[in-house]
Amino acid sequence: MTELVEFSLGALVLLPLLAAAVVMLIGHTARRVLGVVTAVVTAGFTVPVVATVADGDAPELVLGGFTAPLGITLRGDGLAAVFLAGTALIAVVLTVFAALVPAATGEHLTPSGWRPGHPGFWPLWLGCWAGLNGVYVSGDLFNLYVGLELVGLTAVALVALGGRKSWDPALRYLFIAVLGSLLFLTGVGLLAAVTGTLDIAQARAVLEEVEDPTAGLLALSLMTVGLGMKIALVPMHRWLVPAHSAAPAVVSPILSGLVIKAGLVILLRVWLWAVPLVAEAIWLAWLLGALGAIAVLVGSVLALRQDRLKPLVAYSTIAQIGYWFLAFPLLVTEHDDAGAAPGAYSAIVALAVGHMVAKGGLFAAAGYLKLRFGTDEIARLRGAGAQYPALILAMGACAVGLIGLPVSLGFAGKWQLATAAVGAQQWWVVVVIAAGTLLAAGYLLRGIAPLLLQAPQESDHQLPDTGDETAPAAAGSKTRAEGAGELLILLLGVATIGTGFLGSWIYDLLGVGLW
Amino acid sequence: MMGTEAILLGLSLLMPLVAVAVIALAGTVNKVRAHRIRRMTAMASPLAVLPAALLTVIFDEAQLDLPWLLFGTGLMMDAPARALTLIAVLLYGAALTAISWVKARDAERGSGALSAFLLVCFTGNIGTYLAADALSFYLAFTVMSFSAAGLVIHYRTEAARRATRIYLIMSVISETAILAGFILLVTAEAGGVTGSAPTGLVTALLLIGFGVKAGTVPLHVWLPVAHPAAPPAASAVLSGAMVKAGLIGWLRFLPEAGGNTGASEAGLWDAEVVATAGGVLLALALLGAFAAVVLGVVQQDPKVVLAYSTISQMGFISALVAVGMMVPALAGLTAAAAVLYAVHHGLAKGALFLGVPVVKHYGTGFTGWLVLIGMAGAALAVAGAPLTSGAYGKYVSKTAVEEITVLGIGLDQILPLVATGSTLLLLRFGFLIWQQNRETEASARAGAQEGVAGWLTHAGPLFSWLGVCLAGILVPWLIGQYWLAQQWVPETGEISWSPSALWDALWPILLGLLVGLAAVVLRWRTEPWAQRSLLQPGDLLVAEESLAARSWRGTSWGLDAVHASSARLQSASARRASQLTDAGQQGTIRTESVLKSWEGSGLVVLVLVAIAVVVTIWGGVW
Amino acid sequence: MLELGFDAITWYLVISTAVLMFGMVRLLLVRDLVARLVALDVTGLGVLLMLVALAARSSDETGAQAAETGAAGPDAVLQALVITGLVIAVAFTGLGAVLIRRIEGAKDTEGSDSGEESPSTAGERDRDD
Amino acid sequence: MVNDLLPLILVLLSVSVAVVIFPLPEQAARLRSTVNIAGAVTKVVLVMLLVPVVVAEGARPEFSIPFLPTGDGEAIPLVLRVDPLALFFAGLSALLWLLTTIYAIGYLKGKPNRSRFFGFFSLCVAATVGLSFSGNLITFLVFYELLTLVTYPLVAHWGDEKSLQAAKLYMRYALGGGVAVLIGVVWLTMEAGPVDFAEGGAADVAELAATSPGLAALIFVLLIGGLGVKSALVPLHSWLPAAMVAPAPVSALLHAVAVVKAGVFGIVRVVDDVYGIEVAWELGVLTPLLVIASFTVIYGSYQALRQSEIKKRLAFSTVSQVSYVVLGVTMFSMAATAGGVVHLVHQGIMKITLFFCAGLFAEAMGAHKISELRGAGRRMPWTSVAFTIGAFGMIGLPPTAGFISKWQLGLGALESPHPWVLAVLVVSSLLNAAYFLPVVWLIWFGETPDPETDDDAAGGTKVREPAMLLVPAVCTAVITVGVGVAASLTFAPLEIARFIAEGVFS
Repeated sequence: MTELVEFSLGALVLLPLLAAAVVMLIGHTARRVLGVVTAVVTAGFTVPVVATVADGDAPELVLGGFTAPLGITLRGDGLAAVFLAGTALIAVVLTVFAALVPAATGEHLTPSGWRPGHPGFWPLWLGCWAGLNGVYVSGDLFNLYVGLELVGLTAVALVALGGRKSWDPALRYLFIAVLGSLLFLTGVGLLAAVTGTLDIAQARAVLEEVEDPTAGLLALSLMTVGLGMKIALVPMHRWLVPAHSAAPAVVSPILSGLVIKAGLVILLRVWLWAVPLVAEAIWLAWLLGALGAIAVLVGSVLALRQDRLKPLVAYSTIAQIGYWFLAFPLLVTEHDDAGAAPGAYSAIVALAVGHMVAKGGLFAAAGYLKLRFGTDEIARLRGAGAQYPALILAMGACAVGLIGLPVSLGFAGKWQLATAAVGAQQWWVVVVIAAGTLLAAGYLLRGIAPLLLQAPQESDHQLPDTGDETAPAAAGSKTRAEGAGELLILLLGVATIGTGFLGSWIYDLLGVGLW
Repeated sequence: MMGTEAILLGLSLLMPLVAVAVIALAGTVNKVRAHRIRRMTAMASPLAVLPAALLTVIFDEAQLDLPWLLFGTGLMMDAPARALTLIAVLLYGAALTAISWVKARDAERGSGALSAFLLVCFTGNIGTYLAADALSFYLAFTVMSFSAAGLVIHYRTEAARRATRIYLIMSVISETAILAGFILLVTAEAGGVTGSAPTGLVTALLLIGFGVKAGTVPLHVWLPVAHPAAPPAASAVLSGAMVKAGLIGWLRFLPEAGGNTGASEAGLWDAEVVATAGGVLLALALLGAFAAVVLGVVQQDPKVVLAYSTISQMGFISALVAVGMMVPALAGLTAAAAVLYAVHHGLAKGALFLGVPVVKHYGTGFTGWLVLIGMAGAALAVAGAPLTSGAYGKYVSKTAVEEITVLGIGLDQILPLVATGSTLLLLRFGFLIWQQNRETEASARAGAQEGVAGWLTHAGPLFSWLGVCLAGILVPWLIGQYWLAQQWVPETGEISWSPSALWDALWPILLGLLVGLAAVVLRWRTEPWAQRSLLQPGDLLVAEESLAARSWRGTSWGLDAVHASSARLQSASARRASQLTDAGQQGTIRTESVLKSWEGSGLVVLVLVAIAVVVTIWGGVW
Repeated sequence: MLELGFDAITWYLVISTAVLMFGMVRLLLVRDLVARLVALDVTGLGVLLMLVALAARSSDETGAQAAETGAAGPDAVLQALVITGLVIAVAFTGLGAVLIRRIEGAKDTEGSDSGEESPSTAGERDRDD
Repeated sequence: MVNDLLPLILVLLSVSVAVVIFPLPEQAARLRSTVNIAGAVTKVVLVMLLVPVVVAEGARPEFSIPFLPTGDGEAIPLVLRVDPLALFFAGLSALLWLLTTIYAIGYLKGKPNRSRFFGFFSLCVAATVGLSFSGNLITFLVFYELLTLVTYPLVAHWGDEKSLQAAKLYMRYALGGGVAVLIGVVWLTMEAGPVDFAEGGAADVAELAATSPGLAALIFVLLIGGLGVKSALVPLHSWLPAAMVAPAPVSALLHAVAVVKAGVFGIVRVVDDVYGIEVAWELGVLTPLLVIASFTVIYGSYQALRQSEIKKRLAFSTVSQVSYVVLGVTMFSMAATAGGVVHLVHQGIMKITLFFCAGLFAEAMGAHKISELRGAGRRMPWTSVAFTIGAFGMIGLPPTAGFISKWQLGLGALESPHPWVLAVLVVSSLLNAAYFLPVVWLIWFGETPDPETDDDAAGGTKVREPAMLLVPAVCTAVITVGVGVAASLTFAPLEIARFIAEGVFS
């Protein structure tokens, strides 16, 4: 049995990479088929890994027999299993969606003008997925860096698929991503220089003996700032909104749902596994906490003011990112009683996975609406709910996940964060959570309610610039495939509510291979 | 097993309700058949009263417990209940026949509804008499008082609607007062701890609550307005039976007032508070008795005069109750006297009220003489002339209150003066009826006498009136001798026909006649005084209405000002709050837009990296 | 040579940090895209130079316990990092260049067609917002 | 055994009805109605089956799944447990859901978006039943928030500007309340561990109150503040009259059964089953809540007096009547608690009658203002009879259910350390009479018929009262009188309420 598990660990990373290479050679329709097959098979491979982790032991695979420090070990512990499962779920749904609705994969320039659908989506997306899996399961810093770069590169290219207006944001995203990874590389270099090894477990062992922590601390802070750029923490978030809203319909959920999670996982690996938490790192944690709180408030306020759907959802991402960093001070509280840290850690993971599912669904729905109606202005989308009841219901369910209302992972995450905060006497965290929840309800209501409760023939709020105010005309009738696409998004909505019940299962899973 | 009397008790309440249900559900079938059904049930409605009649006549004791109804209700018939129920049966039976046994043509408009309301009132009324505990009494009392509104509004004229409005307001006040009183009463009894019970509050609440119904002075304003507005048969019942519910309420539930064992555990209520309350009640009762005469005499409408006579007679009865409260020893005696007098008054007043239309329709020709004798007999009874039930009632009550003196004058001297007052009122009533009869005589002649057979079935009002008159003569004696005698009034025994007793009954009436004669001789014109608001029917009412209107205008103006200012305040603060949030949001957007440009965010990133590196390296120093 | 008491490796470290700093400042503050791309490469080279310096420094430090790494020369792990870093820098520079060309290309066509209506860009205008 | 699955089945029943109804196309009215009514009937039957088992034999069927992790390993479960109080509220909502569904089918015939309406309608009832069966604070919080979410589209059903504004106001209040309850629950769970509802109060909450009373009182204020929003205590009540723009069945179900009762049910749970009445009394938090409730009772009636629209007046009457329950529960006497709990059901039945009739008047006669009701007695006799019974119930006249709870509250007031509450009850019933009797007066004796045409048969222009709307209204009116008259039957609401009160004080 263990060979299957170890084989699947390796297959998780290498199969999508192989498929990415193969898919470049075949025709457009064949790409969609191969894409879907690869997605299903890769998801299949996650099952044994998650099963073994659920049983309590963390499978390891040493690639090519080279043991550390030179060789590469893939380790599937609790954190990896949870993120693998979440990514698999979202990836399969989005892949099938992309296959069913090719127009959602961007636009490509043909001599006779722009045509919907971009075949280049498939290799980039499979490469990105490979990078993601690589980041989750890799046990050493070098592999983290390689995975991170693979994800960054493919993500920038995926954004660029969105046609002319997505190139500029893609370029900006590129600059920020590369700068971030360079800082991360310096950090890795420093650590390697100090500890002589790249393997996380060994590096930690060495660092614990070294009595002068500045080197480790410098590496930690550089890495944190670098990854902060890639995850778009508040002062460095400006690239995310244009990039995620200009990206094609199926790419935005991938970006918001999955790509920024890679940065977060690496951050957690570095903070909790690689560098032993020393007293001096407290100020850095508090800096992150403060930036997180600002992110929650600024992100929500700006989302309130948006009048287009996709920027609104993008700003909501920035707000949700704030929650993850809000928990950092709780990880390193002085009187580090056993209760607070694991609570805060599992809160971050629950919030992240909850966000992954909910944001994936919401962005996919927003993109789909923009595809169908040609615009994502909330005022002109008024009454779109009448023709797409399932879609609006999915958006509602995802909104529940994002606001953090009960029976969603968002709620479980906020619950654990609040309990950890109360346990560590950090009352300001609870206040920020409450304010964030209410603001989130505010902007999501502003975005979704007009779609649900149409009164299109109402003339009183006629938009000055648009001529006709009849119900927004959908571009042509809904094909069967698009109908199926809509149901897929509904599946994501239902998943948001369904995963709500897994709060305690995820907590137990995370206990495996804890730092 | 449930005795036959218990079944009869249940039936007496159930039968009327069944009839009402039939009338109400008749609405579902089509128009014509519905009308016929309603007319048939109305005609049959007097039968609904039968079980109650049988119950009172045959049995002297009855007990029925319904544990599931409300909080567990019990019905119990004892001596006073038996007497009063019999009177109610007679009056309601007469009223129902008077309404329905007439030619279809001149039947009251909507007679079905009127008999339905009468039946519901009947159930409520005998319910109050037969109730064993506070809860069932309150249920019956509410049913009676709210369905009585249906009687008063019947003609739907503007006057009737004003009367009903006032009646409803007063009965709501009385209901609430009684509810609070009963809750206090029940908890005090259940609690049973001596001395702690709020006697003053309970007595005050019950006095007010039942005072409204019994027409004691300050609360009587609705009576002279409501009774005339109702159809004559209904006002007979209103004056004859419903007013007595207030009395039975007092007898049963006033602390230490009633003879029955229920409320008077030794020491639960402190006595002198009850006594003072009794004094107050006595003063109000006497005031009511005499003021009503003065106000009644100047009225124009015969039915208003009768209403005022009811107020004065009820003043007489409540005086008896007050004495019972002041001197607990006399409680049993005065209660019996009050009940007896109530019986007499019910029948006599009912006869007079029923007589009003009878005089109009049958006042002339062959039946004229019969009507004249009957009306005169009833009037004499009310006035308390010798050999009539009135004399008997007055005699019993006088003996009951011998020792009490009010401001030095013996109560037994004052009470007869009430008789003079009522003679005056009745003279006025007679004059008005005669005057009214004279005007209508010319037109009535045209109505030729129809055939004897038709005459029989359509002379409902005449027969019912005759029945009540006869009952008025016989029944009080019957009740006095046999029903009440054994329990309460053992020592008076036979009423003595000695000349002195006869003279005691006679001189007040002669005095009244003398005054009346003097009035006619001096031809006092009453018209000029009539316009003054104080002398309008319901006297205090007009003043109260204008006062209420003015105060309502004042308060509503003040309240609207308050609400307007609070609304303004609210909108101002809401506006300021939204400006604040708007400014805050604008601020965040402006700061955030600094990061919009590449250089802007680049600078911030640089600063952040610099901070991270500097603090890490030199962090250790702090 | 200015003797500041640094041996060669520390000099390299100082120089590489300087290159890194200048590259980053230039990258974050310049408006022109191509200049920014060049600055990106300079920063990349700065980082790689630092890694090389670190590799060298750790080699002579751990020279004594060279046994377990079995490599007398500079630290192999860091060298592997440098090579990978180079490869990734090349990949990103290529992607950046393509994007800049497309953006500049799009800007030019927009500038020129403001005069006359050219068929090829007709398609673009209706996707204007 | 099957009993333990029953609470889950009851909750999932309405959810499955919603899942079936949502995708139904608009025209499939017949299928939608059958599914709806079938679901409602089965629910009522199941609840009836539970009554003897739970009340008589004292069985407590329970269903629980782990839901939220706590620091020390074992997870806080989602618990659905049926105890008499839960059954009490679930029975009320199941019965009234059936009647309101019939009413809604009739009311919305031919109107748009019916699938969406009935879908959210059944979800709303699922949330209410879930809330009543919840066994610990977390589950209660979950269904409390779910109720807010699910009722938003119902309040904003018509989709016009007014209802959107009202729905937004409602959402803002309800979510604010929800967040307050969340913080309270988190704090309580951290301080006293996961709190399970237990008769007579949870043990660890009691020792928390013993160790740090200040903290326990603060948490109590947070919880009651959050729940107060939905039970429309005065400072937090302004969403309720605004939400009157919703269609009649929604305002009937929301303001008589689901939303308003959820808040008050929560308060009863917190006071009786979390803190326990004695602990709350020692903490001294009951008296201020009692004062607020009394003020709400008077203020609600006063505001109702000033309204000129029927539904607005009923809304403010709801504000005042719902606080009776809070009044009863916080008076610290067994009879008063029984009175408060029984009023939970009675008020629901009476108020839903009034809302049904208001909907009927609006639908058949187009009467929205009270002045337009003149002469309705003649034109719509059956609706007017139902309305009159409902109004008499609200005033608290004997044969109706309202009298039972008012009498019980009165007795409780005198037993409790706050006898002055009897004065509040008296003043409020006077005010009730002041704003309900004129309406009844207008209906029956409003118009003075002109003498010429006043023959009884004509009866003015009779308005057709649609049967689908009339039958539920008359049913609830009959139940009002039935419950009032047969109050002391074995499983009548009053007996169950007394049974619950004994549990609370044991």
